[in-house]
Amino acid sequence: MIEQLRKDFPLLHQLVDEQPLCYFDSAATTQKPQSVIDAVSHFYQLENANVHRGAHTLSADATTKYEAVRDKLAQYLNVQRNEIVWTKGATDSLNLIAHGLSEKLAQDDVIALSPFEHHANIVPWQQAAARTGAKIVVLPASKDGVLDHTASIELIHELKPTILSICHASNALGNIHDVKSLIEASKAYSTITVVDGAQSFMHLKPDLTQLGCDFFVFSAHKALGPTGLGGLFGRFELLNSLPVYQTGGEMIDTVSFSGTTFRQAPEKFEPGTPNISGVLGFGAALDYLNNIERNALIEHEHTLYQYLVSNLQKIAGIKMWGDTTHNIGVVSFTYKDEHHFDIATLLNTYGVAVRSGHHCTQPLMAHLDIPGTIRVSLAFYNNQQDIDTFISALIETIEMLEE
Amino acid sequence: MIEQLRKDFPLLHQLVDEQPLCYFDSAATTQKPQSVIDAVSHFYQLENANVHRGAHTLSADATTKYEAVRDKLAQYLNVQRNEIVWTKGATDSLNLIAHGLSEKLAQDDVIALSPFEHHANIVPWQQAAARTGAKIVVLPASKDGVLDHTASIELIHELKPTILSICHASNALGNIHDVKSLIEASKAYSTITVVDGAQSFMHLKPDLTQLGCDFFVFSAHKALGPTGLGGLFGRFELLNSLPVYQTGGEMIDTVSFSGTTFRQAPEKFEPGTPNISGVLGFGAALDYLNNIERNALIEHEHTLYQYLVSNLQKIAGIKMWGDTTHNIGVVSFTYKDEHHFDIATLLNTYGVAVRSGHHCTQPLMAHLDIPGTIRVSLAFYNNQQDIDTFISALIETIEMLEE
Amino acid sequence: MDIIQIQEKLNSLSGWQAKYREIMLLGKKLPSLPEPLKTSEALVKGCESNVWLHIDLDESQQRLVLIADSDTRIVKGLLAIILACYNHTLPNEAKDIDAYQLFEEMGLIKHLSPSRGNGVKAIVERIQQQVNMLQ
Amino acid sequence: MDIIQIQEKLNSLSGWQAKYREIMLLGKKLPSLPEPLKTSEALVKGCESNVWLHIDLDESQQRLVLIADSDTRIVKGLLAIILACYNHTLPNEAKDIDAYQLFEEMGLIKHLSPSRGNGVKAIVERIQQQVNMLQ
Ligand SMILES: Cc1ncc(COP(=O)(O)O)c(C=O)c1O
Ligand SMILES: Cc1ncc(COP(=O)(O)O)c(C=O)c1O
Repeated sequence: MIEQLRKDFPLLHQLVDEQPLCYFDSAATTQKPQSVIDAVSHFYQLENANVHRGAHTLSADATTKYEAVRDKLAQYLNVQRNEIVWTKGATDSLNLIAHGLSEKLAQDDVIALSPFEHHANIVPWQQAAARTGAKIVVLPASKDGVLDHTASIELIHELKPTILSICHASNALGNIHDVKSLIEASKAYSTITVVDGAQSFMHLKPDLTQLGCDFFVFSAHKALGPTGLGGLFGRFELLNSLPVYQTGGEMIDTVSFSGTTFRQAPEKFEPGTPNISGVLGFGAALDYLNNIERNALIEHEHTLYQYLVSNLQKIAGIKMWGDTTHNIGVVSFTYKDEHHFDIATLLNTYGVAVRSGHHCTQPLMAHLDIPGTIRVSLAFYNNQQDIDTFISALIETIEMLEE
Repeated sequence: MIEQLRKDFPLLHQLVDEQPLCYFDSAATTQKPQSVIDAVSHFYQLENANVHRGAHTLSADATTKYEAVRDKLAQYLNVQRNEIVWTKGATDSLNLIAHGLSEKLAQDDVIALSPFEHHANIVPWQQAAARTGAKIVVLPASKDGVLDHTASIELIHELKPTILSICHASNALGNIHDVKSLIEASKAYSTITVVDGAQSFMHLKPDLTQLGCDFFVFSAHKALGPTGLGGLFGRFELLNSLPVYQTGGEMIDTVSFSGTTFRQAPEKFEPGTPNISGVLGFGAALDYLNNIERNALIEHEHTLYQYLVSNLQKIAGIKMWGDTTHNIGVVSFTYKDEHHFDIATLLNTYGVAVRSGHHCTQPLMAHLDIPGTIRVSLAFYNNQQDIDTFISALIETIEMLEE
Repeated sequence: MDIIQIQEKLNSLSGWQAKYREIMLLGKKLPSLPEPLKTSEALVKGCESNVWLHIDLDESQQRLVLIADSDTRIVKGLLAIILACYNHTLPNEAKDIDAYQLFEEMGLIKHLSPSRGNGVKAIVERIQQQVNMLQ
Repeated sequence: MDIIQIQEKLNSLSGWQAKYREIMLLGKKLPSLPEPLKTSEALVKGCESNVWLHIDLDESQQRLVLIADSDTRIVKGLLAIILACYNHTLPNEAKDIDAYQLFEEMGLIKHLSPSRGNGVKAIVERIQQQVNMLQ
């Protein structure tokens, strides 16, 4: 099955620096199947028009197709279509939410975050805290990078946070968090719960009704879709109660120089011309994800991940960080005191594309007390051959460093 | 020449409802040349990677190409590369600027706008005014929709606005404003000048150093480029002095739970994964625009526009709004008391794609005292045949309405 | 004309121009709403043109009475078709009327697009909502 | 090794692994910066790894003296190459050194990419800036 799916991803068959590519940077951005690429081209070649405003056929058709993807996405996440807002990406989504929720924050209110958060799920809350006098509290985690779930629940009971914002899966380490139980614990205090689903959207296909969160954010480019697009889910009542964020065309009801009235969610939060080709391309990505046999995919990713972890365990001096049991398929490692940059750069000479550094999680690196890691992030389109290439390249790299 | 260029635009050769398409909605969004469509596909097929963070070759190459487009754009506008910020579109750009400039506004300060502004250049200022107690003043214009330039300059001298934000060309009527002289007049009072270049970017290729504005905004999709991308120019000192807007990855220097420091402009304003394919596609659009012989293009657009206007003048009952002398190629008209929607819908049955309504300029429509217009907006890829088809369709439409 | 006749008529016409001519004729025949009835409550949101709609139950027979108007000829014609679908039906029957399918059969499907230019979709939704409230 | 020798050596090696091995060797030969000199002023922004750089003029000859260090082996090697370009040149000469072209000739061009992972570009820019200030 996987060899069949791999054929759908043209980039995987490229030579990079004259070597076959082993792409292990899917947590940064996934590769795209041909059907997504074609959907974007097709739009520009045959259907391109602005949406929502036109009496003409092209515009009406573009609008219909554009809005149909909202339905498709709502279905993927098991929520309602008017609870979906299109944004520029997960970062944009989190900014919108943190801005909107600022109104609900008062002096000394608690915003609870985990130490695993991406900067995009930290800095907007710091800004909100600065505006309102709220304070940020960080949930406890082990020295190796695993959330202390029991202590986190206790802390929630103790602090009764106004907002809890936590990643469903960590981009730096791949850890999957049991967000459902954290959300449940918080609900006793009417905590508003935000889930950063950038890394879980594709790997876990979360059922948001089951998760019970108030907000959920993601980026299309991390789920086979085009760049420049993301979105958020917000429970309708709450979402619609947020103040407007960006303003402009399309989101207004009436405008005059003496005053302006706004539409309901989701339009209220969608000013300006949207990323139409991005949405249509993402529609094709959702089709692709819906058509894969999910159990087989999970099975494959799991086998691959076990294989990767067990091979790394055999190499003396390798330290793997985080939770390698509940994981979306990411290994973040260091080798003795060697700098991650050297290892990643040398691996690259073998066609092995990994990411190195702090992965936009500086506070997590500070918590682990390391400058950064080498991150190998898998997707279903990786195969065992990729991992074999990586392991032998890593062994040679280490030899070179030890010379 | 034009027939040659038209071949580059695949969509123009489509049948819509089984009729050849006459696309007159370029002010809403332009069609895309094949080279732009190819640049986007090419990126996803061969070059797709996230930018700015990677040690691996794909990522480094994507970053190089991505940043090269910033150079290309800076050159197109005749400014420096660190004065260019990528955004989601003109609306996003205006929100960023209005948010940032709020800090420079105090109670009763004047924000001067023209009556021609798109909602995207009104509502963000209304929000800024509401936050700060500043007030919005509207420059004077004639009943037919032409800015009273002399009276506007006088008003600037009288009010000494803190901010002047005005469109270079009106999207609803096509009027070109002499923004240079308005900017010059304002400079005496250190007015911060913002030019909404959404409509002028492609048609006028503005030299911003010559215009002398402090900020300039545009959308890629209105200039042959992909959707979901725009940008802004800001004079470096001023731009860099603005507070951060959205926050997250990439725009930070260091993040810790005890505090965060930010980078300089433009990175400071570019959190999150950007619209990479959009930027590369826009690079191809800029190449395309740079390669057209501009004088021939202007000549062609001018001839076409004259032809359109003179043909419309022959039809009794047609009223054309705005300034048909200084115009980017837009005719906005009404026919007696007929509703714009009926005319646009009937025109569409002839394959003629026009826009109808308020064009996101409700205050302008209120000023003209009409509910909306039918807008025919030209681009260089239109030809005389398009206009002949339109005029005969319009005549038949009118006959049908008069029955 | 009842809805069957309208359907037959529209189906017999080929080409959009002919269809729209007929639709506008239907609109012309629809009585105008007196100005006092053009209230903001009656205004249907989601249409770029103005559409006013009133729904009530006929006291004696408990059947639906709809009156509506628009400032555009075409939307008024579409309103005439919609009214022909729903007028004089029982609320229970109205709930089962699939205007979407009817428009599809008449080849007018694009008027149900989510585009804001015309609001047939919004009108039909408003009718269904109010019918639910009437019961 | 002076820059000519380095260039010859690197050109003679085929394959990236061999080149990087050589670059890391060059780095090993570069003396480490004493900790007190690793100041935040000396830190070059725009590198993901830490790079410290000091530039001064040799009193007697008015030639450039550069010392630098990095916490990564490869960047340290690249620093060795950059230092070999600039060390002991006159400020006027330094301004004409096109490190970009040199790196291109050595096939190391990708280290001048605007990617933030390595900051050769930032380092070269810092040198040019400081040279300008020294004059
Ligand atoms: C003059 C003007 N300003 C701003 C905008 C907003 O552009 P966008 O919708 O791409 O954000 C438009 C587009 O309609 C415009 O014509
Ligand atoms: C967990 C997490 N949150 C947020 C983001 C930000 O996503 P984007 O850069 O697409 O806005 C990322 C991407 O790196 C991520 O992995």
